[in-house]
Amino acid sequence: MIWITGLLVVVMLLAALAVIFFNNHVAAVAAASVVSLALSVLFLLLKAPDVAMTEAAVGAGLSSLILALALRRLGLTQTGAASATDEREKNR
Amino acid sequence: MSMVFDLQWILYTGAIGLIAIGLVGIIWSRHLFRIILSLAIAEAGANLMLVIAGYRLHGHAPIMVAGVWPEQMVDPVPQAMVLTAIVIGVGIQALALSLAIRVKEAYHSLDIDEIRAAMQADIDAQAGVTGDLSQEEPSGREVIGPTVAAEEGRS
Amino acid sequence: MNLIALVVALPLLGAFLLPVGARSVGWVGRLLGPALLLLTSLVVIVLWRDSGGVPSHIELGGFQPPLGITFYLDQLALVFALATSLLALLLWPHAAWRDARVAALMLLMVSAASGMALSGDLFNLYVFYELVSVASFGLVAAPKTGAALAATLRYVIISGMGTVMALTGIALIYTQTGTLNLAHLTLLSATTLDNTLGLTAFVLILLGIGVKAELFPVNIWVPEVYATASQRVSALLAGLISKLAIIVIIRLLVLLFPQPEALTLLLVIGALGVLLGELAAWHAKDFERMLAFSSIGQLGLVLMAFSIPGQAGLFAGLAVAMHHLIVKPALFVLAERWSGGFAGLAGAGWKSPWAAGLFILFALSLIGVPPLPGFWAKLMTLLGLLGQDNWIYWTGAGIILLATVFEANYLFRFGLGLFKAGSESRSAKVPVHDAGSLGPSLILGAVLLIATVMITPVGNWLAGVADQLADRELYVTTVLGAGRELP
Amino acid sequence: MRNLTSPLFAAGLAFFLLVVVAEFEPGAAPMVVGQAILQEAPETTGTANIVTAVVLGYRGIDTLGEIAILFTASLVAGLVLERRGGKRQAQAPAGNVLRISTQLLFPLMLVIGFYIILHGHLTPGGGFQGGVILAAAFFLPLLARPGIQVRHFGLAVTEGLAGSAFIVIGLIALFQGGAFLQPLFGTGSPGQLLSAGSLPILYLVLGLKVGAELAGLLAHLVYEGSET
Repeated sequence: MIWITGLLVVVMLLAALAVIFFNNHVAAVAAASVVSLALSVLFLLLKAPDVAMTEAAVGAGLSSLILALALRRLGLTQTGAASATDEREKNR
Repeated sequence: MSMVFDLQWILYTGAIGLIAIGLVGIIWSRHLFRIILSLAIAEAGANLMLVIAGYRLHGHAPIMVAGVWPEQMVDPVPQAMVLTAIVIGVGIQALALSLAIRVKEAYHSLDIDEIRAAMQADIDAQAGVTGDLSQEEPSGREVIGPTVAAEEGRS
Repeated sequence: MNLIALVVALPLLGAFLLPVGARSVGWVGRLLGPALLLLTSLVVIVLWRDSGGVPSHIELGGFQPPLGITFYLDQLALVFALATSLLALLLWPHAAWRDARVAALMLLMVSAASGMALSGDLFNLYVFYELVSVASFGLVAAPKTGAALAATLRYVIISGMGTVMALTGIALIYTQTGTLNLAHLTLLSATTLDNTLGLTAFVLILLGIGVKAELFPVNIWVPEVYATASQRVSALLAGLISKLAIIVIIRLLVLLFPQPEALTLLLVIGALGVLLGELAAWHAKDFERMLAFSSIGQLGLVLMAFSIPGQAGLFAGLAVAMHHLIVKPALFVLAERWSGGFAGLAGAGWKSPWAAGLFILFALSLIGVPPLPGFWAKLMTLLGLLGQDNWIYWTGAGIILLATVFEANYLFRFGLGLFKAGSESRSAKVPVHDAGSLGPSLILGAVLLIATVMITPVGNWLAGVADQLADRELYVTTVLGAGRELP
Repeated sequence: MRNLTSPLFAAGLAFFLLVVVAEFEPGAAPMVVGQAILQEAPETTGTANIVTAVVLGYRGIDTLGEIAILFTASLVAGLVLERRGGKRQAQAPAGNVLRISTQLLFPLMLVIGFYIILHGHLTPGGGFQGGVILAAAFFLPLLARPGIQVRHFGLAVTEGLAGSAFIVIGLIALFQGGAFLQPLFGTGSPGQLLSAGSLPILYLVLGLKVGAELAGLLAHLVYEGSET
């Protein structure tokens, strides 16, 4: 139990860091859903099956869908050309 | 005992780590989309913190099954709270994204600082306080307003 | 007493039905909201009369506290529930007549604000607080100009940060105590929350709820939101919602956090708010942002008053808060016609003498000119601060006096500007008030004058409210009963 | 400046929180209210899933507030994104595979969604989780056939009526002399599908409302007022 928990926490925190540091927005959304999935398994380990189900359905599923739709509407889906903002963020 | 403590410690590191990473993301990023993502991360951390608050070692899920007594179950109350918090979180996320979509259309930028500058210019123009003073002397709020002070405060 | 749940349930029901109902039957959209608000005000008035001023509680869902959620009905909760309905009725926005969705948002905000006033459960308070937030996002964004949307987005992000902090604070408290009922927490607080953890939780909740209370580090949204939102929405946010947030903070402080450091923290945050708010207001060049910054300053003053230990502090804080609750919405309603930069308002007072008179009345009360209620509120705060044998409190008193000088300066400058002889081209464009834009201010001005005349009974009543607020034992016995066995 | 100080601030906060939580007794939640609810919930509410008892019974008003928040968020998203005379975004029609799989999936997801909602008082799951699946079920056709007309009015009616039903059930209890949102119709025997009185009805209503709101949100994000 303790090893699985530790592994999950590490994966979760790495994915969370990836959300901030990935320059690609699509990858960031994917990382965010990895956070949700890891969290959902953690909830299951913590004997919270209701919460785990909700986190998986809402956090990993619905929220990613909403983010993906928003990405399209914001015109951020193209992976190659980084926008001006991205450039600035990289340069800081 | 040390095993027990380690588990607790790992879990809290996870929760607090998520909160901290999320807060860093919110303050540090200038890109709106990234800020909204970071908000979700921080919220996830707070949710995990709540669930841990109700965890009892070697406990069972709070569902009546033969052979499991209420004394062996984990606390159902934080779980109910987290259900609520998760749904609230996704609602606010969708709301923020809708706003971001429109803001981008209005200001052609997703950079929070550029948007803020454009918004201030807009507000000043609408209030009719541009032109006369803004060039040579910064308006009062730029110098002393809580905006500046608050950013010092929160960083 | 169970009927008090209607105050939360009815506006919510109305809000759920409005977007659909208004599309089928047009007049529903226009009348349902005000009618429901009248009804909820009546419910509160009747229940208040029946209660005779004695606190009571109700159990939602019929589950005994501390298991279920309770509403606690003391005079403070009832007066804020009533103020919520009445102010929303008075400031019912024009846009709500055209767009049923704005009416629905107003009703949602009213429902949640009443819930915040009444709730006796930590997490339930958080839920209502979030509902107030989300409804206010919608109301603020409703003009849909680029600036309004951008301001709302920044407001959403700051509120989101606050949410995370408040939730973390609640999690800390729950981890330590295993309960959420405020009365139960009060019983347990002496042994479980009087430590670093308690203080951390308080700071986190203070920062979280402080977003709505326009507290110092988390108030960067205030000027831009009030400058872009419709003035009536700003009036509600600055007048009512910010006070509710402060009342919640103070109730938690009284019940759960006995640490003296918490009071000092309030004093420092309040003093910074007063100083920065009033200075920024002094620098402001348009009416709305002047009001916005002045509102930050006033809320800092409220916080400073509450930081005085004991019943005296609660009394002073309530007095300042109630005064601001009346004055600030009235001023924002005046800004409805007098929107924008000072230059464009030169000579506007000649065209709308009633509005100018009202402005001067409210300004005098804000500055604290006797015999207006604002004077007594400020005097009590100053005396309370000076009565503490502590240099920090004395510094606080000095800051208030200094800020008052600035406050008087910019308010007089604006008042004089109203009567400046404007150039011909400008005076042609000077906006004129009509009955619709003056009405709410007139009513609030009348309330202020009545309070001026009846300052003794009003003061005595407020002292009674403060007594109830200060009485932790009363809260516990009212909700949990005396000597009942608790889990 | 803020790119250096903000990580420091967050690291400081994290460290402080860790110091605070390190004081906690390891592995043992205080279980004050939780234990009491675990003991009495099966008798008082008749649910086997005690989280459901808390969500709909003990903390029912929280849940009401929560669906109100979701309702508000969806309302505001609609308000913000709506634009008069806006044209649809031109989309490439979906391939056959997606269309056919959608047609197969739709009824399946409906069944699963309602199953999860209706067993919420017995097993993990309930109104929220089922509602999300319902929303997904209604969203799939949008992906497969971009031209399809979103029936906002239908969604709004579902949303409004479901939300009102939740409150009306609460008010019935109030006017029968009980408290607002008090569970009705007795408890039945815990573990049966037809048990727990009015709680499964509340969960059904909740699921419909959550589903309609989320579907509305998604539809707003896909279509309304899109440029070009």
